[in-house]
Amino acid sequence: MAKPHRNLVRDYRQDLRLFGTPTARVGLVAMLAALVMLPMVIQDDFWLSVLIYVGITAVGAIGLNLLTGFTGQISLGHAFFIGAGAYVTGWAGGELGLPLILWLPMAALAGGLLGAVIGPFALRLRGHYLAIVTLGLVFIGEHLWRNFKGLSGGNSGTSINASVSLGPVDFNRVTLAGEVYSRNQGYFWLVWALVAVVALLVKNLVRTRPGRALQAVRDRDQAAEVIGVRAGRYKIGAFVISSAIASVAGALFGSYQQFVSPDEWNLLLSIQYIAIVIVGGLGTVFGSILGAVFVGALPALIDRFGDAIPGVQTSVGGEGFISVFALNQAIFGILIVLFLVLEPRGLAGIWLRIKAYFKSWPFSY
Amino acid sequence: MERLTPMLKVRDLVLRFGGVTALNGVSFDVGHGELFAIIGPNGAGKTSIFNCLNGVYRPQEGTIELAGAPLTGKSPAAIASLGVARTFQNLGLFQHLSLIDNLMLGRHHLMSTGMLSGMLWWGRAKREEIAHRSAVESIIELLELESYRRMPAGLLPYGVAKRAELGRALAMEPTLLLLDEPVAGMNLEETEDMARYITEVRRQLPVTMILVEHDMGLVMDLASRVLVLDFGVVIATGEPAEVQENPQVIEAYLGGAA
Amino acid sequence: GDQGGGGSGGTAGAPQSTAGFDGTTIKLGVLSPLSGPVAVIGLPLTAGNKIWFDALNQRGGVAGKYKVELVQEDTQYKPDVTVQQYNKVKGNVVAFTQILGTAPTLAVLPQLKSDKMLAAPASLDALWVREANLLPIGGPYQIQVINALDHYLTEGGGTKDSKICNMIQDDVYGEAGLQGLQYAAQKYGFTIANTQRYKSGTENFTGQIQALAGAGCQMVFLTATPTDAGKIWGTAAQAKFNPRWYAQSPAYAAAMSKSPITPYLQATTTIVAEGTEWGDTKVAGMKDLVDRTTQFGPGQQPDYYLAFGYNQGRAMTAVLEKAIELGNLSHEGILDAMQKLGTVSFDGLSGDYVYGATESRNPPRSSTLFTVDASKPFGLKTLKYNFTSDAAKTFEFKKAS
Amino acid sequence: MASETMLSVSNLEVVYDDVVLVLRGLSLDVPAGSIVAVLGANGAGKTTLLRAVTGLLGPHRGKITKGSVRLDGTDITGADPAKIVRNGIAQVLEGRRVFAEITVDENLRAGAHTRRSRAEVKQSYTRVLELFPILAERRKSIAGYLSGGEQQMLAIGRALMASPRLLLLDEPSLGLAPRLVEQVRDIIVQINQQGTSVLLVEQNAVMALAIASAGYVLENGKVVKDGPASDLLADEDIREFYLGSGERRSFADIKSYRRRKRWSA
Amino acid sequence: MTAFLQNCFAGLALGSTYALVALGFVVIFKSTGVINFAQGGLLALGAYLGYTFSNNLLVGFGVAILMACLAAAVVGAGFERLVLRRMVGQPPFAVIMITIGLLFVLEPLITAVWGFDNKQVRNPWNIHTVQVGDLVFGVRDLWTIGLTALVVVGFFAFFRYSPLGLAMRVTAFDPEAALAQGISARRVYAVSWAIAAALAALAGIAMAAGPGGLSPSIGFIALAAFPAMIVGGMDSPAGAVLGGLIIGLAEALTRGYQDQLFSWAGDNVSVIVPYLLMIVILLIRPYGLLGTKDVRRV
Ligand SMILES: Nc1ncnc2c1ncn2[C@@H]1O[C@H](COP(=O)(O)OP(=O)(O)OP(=O)(O)O)[C@@H](O)[C@H]1O
Ligand SMILES: Nc1ncnc2c1ncn2[C@@H]1O[C@H](COP(=O)(O)OP(=O)(O)OP(=O)(O)O)[C@@H](O)[C@H]1O
Ligand SMILES: CC(C)C[C@H](N)C(=O)O
Ligand SMILES: [Mg+2]
Ligand SMILES: [Mg+2]
Repeated sequence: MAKPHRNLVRDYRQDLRLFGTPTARVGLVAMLAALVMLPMVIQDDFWLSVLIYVGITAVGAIGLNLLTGFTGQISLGHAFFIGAGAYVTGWAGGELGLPLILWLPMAALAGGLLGAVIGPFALRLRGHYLAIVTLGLVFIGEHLWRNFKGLSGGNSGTSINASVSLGPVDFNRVTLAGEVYSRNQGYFWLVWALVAVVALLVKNLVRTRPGRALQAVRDRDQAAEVIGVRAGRYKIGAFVISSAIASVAGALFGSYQQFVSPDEWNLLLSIQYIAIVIVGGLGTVFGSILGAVFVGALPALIDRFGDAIPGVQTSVGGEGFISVFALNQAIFGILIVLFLVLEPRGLAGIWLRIKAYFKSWPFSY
Repeated sequence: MERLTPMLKVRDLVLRFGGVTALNGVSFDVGHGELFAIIGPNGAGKTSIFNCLNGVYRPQEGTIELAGAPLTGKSPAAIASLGVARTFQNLGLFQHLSLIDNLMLGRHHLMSTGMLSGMLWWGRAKREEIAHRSAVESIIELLELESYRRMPAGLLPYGVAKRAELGRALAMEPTLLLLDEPVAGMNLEETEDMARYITEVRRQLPVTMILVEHDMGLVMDLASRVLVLDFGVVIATGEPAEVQENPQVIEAYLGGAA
Repeated sequence: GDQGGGGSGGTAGAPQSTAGFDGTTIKLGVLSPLSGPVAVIGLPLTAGNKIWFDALNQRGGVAGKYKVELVQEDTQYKPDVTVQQYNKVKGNVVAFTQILGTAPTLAVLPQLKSDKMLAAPASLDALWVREANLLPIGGPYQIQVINALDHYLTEGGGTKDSKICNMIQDDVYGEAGLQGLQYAAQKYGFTIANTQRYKSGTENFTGQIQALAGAGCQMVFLTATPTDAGKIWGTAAQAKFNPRWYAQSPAYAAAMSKSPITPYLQATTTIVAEGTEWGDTKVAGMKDLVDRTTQFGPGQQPDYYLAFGYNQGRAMTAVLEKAIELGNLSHEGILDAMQKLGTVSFDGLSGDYVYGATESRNPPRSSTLFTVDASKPFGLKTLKYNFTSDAAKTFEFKKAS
Repeated sequence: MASETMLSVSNLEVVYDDVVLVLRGLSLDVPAGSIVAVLGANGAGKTTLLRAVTGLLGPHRGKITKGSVRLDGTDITGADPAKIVRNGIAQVLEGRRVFAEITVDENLRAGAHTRRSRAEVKQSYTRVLELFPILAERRKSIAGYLSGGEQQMLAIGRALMASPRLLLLDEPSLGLAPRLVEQVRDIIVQINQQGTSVLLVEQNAVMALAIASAGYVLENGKVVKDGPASDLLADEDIREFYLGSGERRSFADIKSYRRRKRWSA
Repeated sequence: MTAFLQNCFAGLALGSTYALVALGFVVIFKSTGVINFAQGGLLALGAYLGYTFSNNLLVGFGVAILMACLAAAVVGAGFERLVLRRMVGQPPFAVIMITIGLLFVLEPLITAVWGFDNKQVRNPWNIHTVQVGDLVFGVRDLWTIGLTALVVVGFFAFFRYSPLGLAMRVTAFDPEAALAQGISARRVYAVSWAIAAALAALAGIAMAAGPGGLSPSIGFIALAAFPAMIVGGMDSPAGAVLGGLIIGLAEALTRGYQDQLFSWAGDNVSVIVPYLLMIVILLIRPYGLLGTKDVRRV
């Protein structure tokens, strides 16, 4: 049965607010505060770099979720667009020496253009067929990167020295109230600020006209056409935006790591993104972030505390029968399986359940 | 009811699927503001007519004109923006979207927010959302769907889903509304409700309707004219009472129950 | 003979405690693929590091008094993981005694620079020679190729009109092999008749082998890692394609001397490496290595990479001792010691390396050629010991840009 | 009539998603050899009841939290659906659910999955095609392209291929032409006379009560009224809300809001 | 001409391996509607089991193959038992992810047990060859082609004569409706996973018995078999075989003629030829050469 509205809403404006309830607003403020404070509290470079990669992955995952979760187009080609973003950054930010405010949008633009080239395939292919064709994109892309030496440095890879200053703020060396913050701290802020921005943009997209259209196409594309949604146009549009976002993630990846090679944009990366999106929950923006944290931070946790786990070999010649990484991967695999058996809607589903539980608390039904 | 130029003019439709001829020379006119019913045995081609009307199927032969302009060859989306709306026999709701979003989708062709302005939200997108949201709310009120607003369409009880689909079609502000079995699977009470909504809509809006339905009570009570289809061929057209008496119709369709 | 500017090292006192050094123990980082496909290389290499330092610790440690402890992290040979792991340990090590792989090394190089950290790459790329933050050892891949070609053209029966071909892995490592061959081609005036590339992990090499056979190759230089190399040679043997094979040291693994392809390898293949054959007690360094392996790494099989890791340990020890002499084990102190380090000898396991100021570093340019011989412990028998071709002497090393 | 109880559902509670309680202690009996009708508004829990009987709650994240289902006295609560079908219960799913991608023939063959004897399968097959001549005509067609009514016939035909002792029908008349509704009604009677018990979920109360021996009215997951079909047909409320009392009012004249009858509070 | 024929033979041998892997994909897709990402992991597992049986037990190579296929089948069915049966009726996405999870578990377990170094499988094929005129045929390749042919015949018989074939298909289309027909989705899943795993094991051993020996990266071949499955049509066993052979031939021939014909396209084009070919074929036939079309109507 439908639940009555908990909070009285006076007008549609209020009803349409993203963080409409007081609890949601408190949550938002707490989250933002946590993001600002975290690098000051953690400081440890390992954890910061893990969280930076997590943030970068979250950006990319939001992009993929827009395409796969919201529009229903399975793509295994995400790694390709991520790589493209990194190389554009190497070129625009590194070689041309353009500032952050230019190379980041340029990466997005390049990704979007590539997406527009690939998108039309989606008009002809459905479901798994599309997935495998986009998988081909990863391999073809890798071939391109290896041979397109001017941009990518070919097999030897390329260094990326893009400036990360925004006005007076250099994220490599943030100075605030006389205090100097490290590169990792600066990058943390930059990356997670972008996570917030991308999340907000995508959240807005999916709750307005075009986003509804995407989801309509996902659920029933013929019915969508009949009510006036040009399904083809939206499929391509979703590809464009998702690829643009992927390229932004790639741009951040390249500029943070400062060196990239064609070996990195492989199928495993794409699969990792798919994993994030599914584990996080298809069709939820917040889930993509949760998924990225899970997929990125869990291995780091196991790595960090591997010594404490019996049977784990943390060094060559040391005791134990399984290496940390191997164990890591195995645990990761098992957790994925467990999660999905218990909650096929992913982390976001678990989150919803928790919320639902507290809504009806203390009544269980 | 006087007849001016017909709202919809269908001539000699022929639709084939491989060996099956679903429609075989179907012609009819529907006048402005009329409620026109199409009945016929299962598989006669009723839904196929709808599919031709809104561009899902391309008939091999024949023409369709809406208010004098040809529809044949246009894409479903283009036809939708000309004001042709429909409900689906097997429920065409978007399962994972809430009821409100489903209705808002009905207004898709009346809105203009693009991907970029949607992302930015503040400004155009927001204004448009609010404006169209209030239009949708009036439909929700009309169809008494208030308590289901946020429910994903996939979880709506069947009867409510049928109503929601009518709502989505109405949200399109159609000039021609195609209803494919709106009361199938409903009990008497719900059928009466649906009848009331249809009557109410006709009273309030200048909309022409075509109704496909197996519930003879509903057809006989509401329709101004009825077309009877069998194996893709029109076997009778006329006032409900006339058609009901037609032996061919009884034989092919109504059976003893009529 | 490496009497650097002795003056500054006058502070005879013990070096200050610093990140990675608590006054008694020196911690060194190891970033190596301990899992994944490249673990075949990472595991023995790291074992080599460990054998060196275990033996050193038993003798008292660096400068006779500071024990060394290795902090190992698994990189899976992935650049991004390497960056994370680097960040994980950089705060509690004085330097990295191993970072395996060209791409991973390049990925952390920017950070090495900003952290003023010294690291020893486990990779023979020519790129490293001119990097102040890196401590390379051994003759670069390019040098190995050049020496091999010299041998082929002078004693191996080849002429500059022979069909000389190339088969390389499609990545940085392969590029290094190609560069060496191109340099040799230009020096000796031959043309490369055919180059085949393959992706690491390829299952079927028939196409490439057919192409090489079709091009009439009389000699093929192979830059590969063992798993692929085994398949390549197997396919060639099966196709009855019998050119002279010269292969870079990393292509070979001991198991190949006891496999169905051993006869083929014995008949066709020469391996270019450094040092001497395993267990050759005439060479002092090898005698020590064998003894120490027996003592500290009992299960270890003879392995090319084991020796490489062992040599890395030796080079790093030299740097540390210099830094201790200078009284400063901080990151800056170690970099400074690196600049002031003279020639380090590897007791015949690898050629002497002239360190010191980055611009004037000079890597060893000698190679040793081996043939496959099942009766030897590592399956390799010395063909030509420790020679330097003229062309190798003239090869110039540039800075990675 | 002292007929044995074939299916006995007692005190059944079903919860979806661990939170939505849909059946609230529902009990119902189907005597062997009878037709029992289940009526109820949309969302009352009729389909859920059938799912609980045939073990199909799993895919919907539903669970039986209380109560039991017995077939011929043996407990089949929560048993494996395959086992339930082999024990003689077949179900025509709501919304037809024919296998869209394969032919009509293959759909029918899939329905006979649990049968071993080829000869018997052949017999059922001929019988189904006799009952639904349209299907005979469209044997080689891809089921997904059939019209709605044709698919409904296929769904019933497919269930009959299992030659069940108890047939559960979830709104079989949905979307069928009046003449076909009569046919389906006759077919149900015919199937029943051939020895199959029937549990019939229907919105078309006139049709259902006309052939059923007993009926249950569900509201909000509970039985609010039950009894012999003749009693129900005579019941004031049922007449008004399910059958249309006395002289039929024209749908065109319904203008005002109607009083809503709810049995349970 | 000799070179051409030699390349074609190489293509057939490679294609046969692809076909075996692709058949594994198809079996699982047909019954669950899901791409099994763990196929490569199962292949590696099968190969290592075969290695262990052949090298450590005193059984013949043929027996070792059978045992490995059987053992892999048990693992496949066991996976269904432990995990997949809980997923009946859940969205395909969740199930796909579960197969990825399985891959993540299999890989490290394999390397933990067998290590990373190259293993030599004791086998009678080795690098032996048969020479016919100028052509050299690897014995292993001949066996691979032969075994594939045998499996394919068995396969068609299975789908043709066993009711399980139809049950598998309808379970993929609509698991709930299939359950309602008394089709045990669990049994269908278990059987198809067992078959897929056995096929993978067979492919794995055939590969491991080749010239290069066995290393953990053997599972990568599954990636190259994706195009084979897609080209043929994801739910068509015949398509898998056809697709495997087409892709194998195309790849081998491109490799063989890279220098003469494809040098403009960059180095090592053959690696991407399967994907390019796949894209071209799909643009012409969106459901592969023999795949079933989606049925959608309103
Ligand atoms: N896409 C299609 N492909 C093949 N055949 C089709 C297709 N669509 C409809 N048909 C066939 O055309 C005929 C008419 O179908 P249609 O859906 O129009 O019937 P209908 O009159 O709406 O029947 P019902 O009352 O049962 O809904 C049927 O025989 C159907 O099988
Ligand atoms: N998978 C599900 N998850 C949550 N709620 C569900 C689920 N399926 C059904 N429900 C809810 O259970 C209630 C009963 O549904 P059910 O389908 O059994 O009703 P019904 O009597 O068959 O209705 P109808 O006449 O419309 O078919 C409804 O309120 C419905 O929303
Ligand atoms: C040990 C070597 C094979 C590693 C190789 N030089 C590389 O850079 O990756
Ligand atoms: Mg219809
Ligand atoms: Mg129902």
